[in-house]
Amino acid sequence: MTIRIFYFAALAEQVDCRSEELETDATSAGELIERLRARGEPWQSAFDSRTQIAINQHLAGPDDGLGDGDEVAFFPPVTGG
Amino acid sequence: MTIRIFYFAALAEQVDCRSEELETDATSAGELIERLRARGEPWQSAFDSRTQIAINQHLAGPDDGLGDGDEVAFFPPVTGG
Amino acid sequence: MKLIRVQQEDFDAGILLAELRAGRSDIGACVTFTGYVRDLNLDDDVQALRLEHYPGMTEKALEAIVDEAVSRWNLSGAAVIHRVGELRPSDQIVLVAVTSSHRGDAFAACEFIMDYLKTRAPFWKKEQLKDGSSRWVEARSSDDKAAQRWDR
Amino acid sequence: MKLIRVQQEDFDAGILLAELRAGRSDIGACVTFTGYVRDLNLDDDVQALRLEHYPGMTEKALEAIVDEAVSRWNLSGAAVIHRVGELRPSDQIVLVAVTSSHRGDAFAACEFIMDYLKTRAPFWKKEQLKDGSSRWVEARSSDDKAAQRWDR
Repeated sequence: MTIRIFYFAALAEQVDCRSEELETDATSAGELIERLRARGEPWQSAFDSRTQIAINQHLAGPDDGLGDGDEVAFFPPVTGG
Repeated sequence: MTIRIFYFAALAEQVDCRSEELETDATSAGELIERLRARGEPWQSAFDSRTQIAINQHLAGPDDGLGDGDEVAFFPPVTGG
Repeated sequence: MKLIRVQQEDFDAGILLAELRAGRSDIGACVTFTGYVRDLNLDDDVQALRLEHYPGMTEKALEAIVDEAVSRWNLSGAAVIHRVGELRPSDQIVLVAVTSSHRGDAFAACEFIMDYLKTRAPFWKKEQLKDGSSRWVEARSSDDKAAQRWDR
Repeated sequence: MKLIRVQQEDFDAGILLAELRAGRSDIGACVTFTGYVRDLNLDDDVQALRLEHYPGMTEKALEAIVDEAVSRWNLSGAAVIHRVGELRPSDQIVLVAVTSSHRGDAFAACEFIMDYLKTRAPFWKKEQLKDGSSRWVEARSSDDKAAQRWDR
């Protein structure tokens, strides 16, 4: 299935990528992160326990499932306000 | 000694008096209230347990002492804001 | 910076905030409370509100409340404007504005000032009703409880 | 009445409040929070702040936070305006305004919205320093704790 991924802020700078379209069989956000980290550096260390996840523009957790056409976003803890 | 007394809001309307100068030997605000109530109605029932007291423009209690020239005020619970 | 005003005229919160923030670029947070005249109380149509106060004591009482807030929280500035005299529904009655580098302090101090003002500042409201009668607004026990939360 | 805006331009709190109160004479209380850019952070002079966000999700996240506030408290209206892009010290960043007939509800809801916004709305700040360098602002555990107070 195809997934659209967005990266923001420090995380986007680290992996030097703001968005990509990915063909993947990852069934959860956590699985998707593992596939991305398997690319090696800088991907390997760009994700950590504080990395936040959004699926279809709603905050999500690593166990939340993915479907074809989903929009997934990864970013550091937010600092607005 | 001489005391200046102010009455406010519903209490002022009840006793039909906004201020007066009084020669008294009352040594506390509570004692002063008793002298005023001794005047009979409407003074008798104008003061109750909710009546608030200020001495020299600071909130005070019935046990607080009075001195010559003091400004004493009596009023119902405040309702500003 | 401390501003205390008791006045008949209306006020502009924006102008007051500018005064409170003037020359301070270390202020991260401002919390304001504005109170308005409501047109309904106890199911009766309120046509107007008359605010009586105790000139001389009012300013002292407000200043004491603000000083207490300044002693309890880390504030950059605090302002209280309270109107007196004849007011109409939707009119502004009171503005409390608190600035701080920490939002938690600004929220707590602003609410504290309002809760204390409601129970310690010598203002009294009298409502003019549609039928021509008028009545003094009764103090509410919920206001006493709100103020007691801050006791220590 | 619910207003959510994410914009580059500055905003006027007075105009927003007028929108929020329009035609409502039953509103007794309004609490606002305004956040400003500070010129100092970690002892470094901040020259400018760049606010990045996640277009599309930002509005949804703010709306969800406001909806949650509306479900928890008795509110007449709530507004959130958040700026993005390049800001300067003393600039306004964010305004949260809540109206209610009860001041306790207005205070709680306004602080709740800010605490949730700080931890759940996809904004990120990058500081431009005097020496020409720049850095991402770090999330603070005090903000997490503030938000957790509202968990249930």
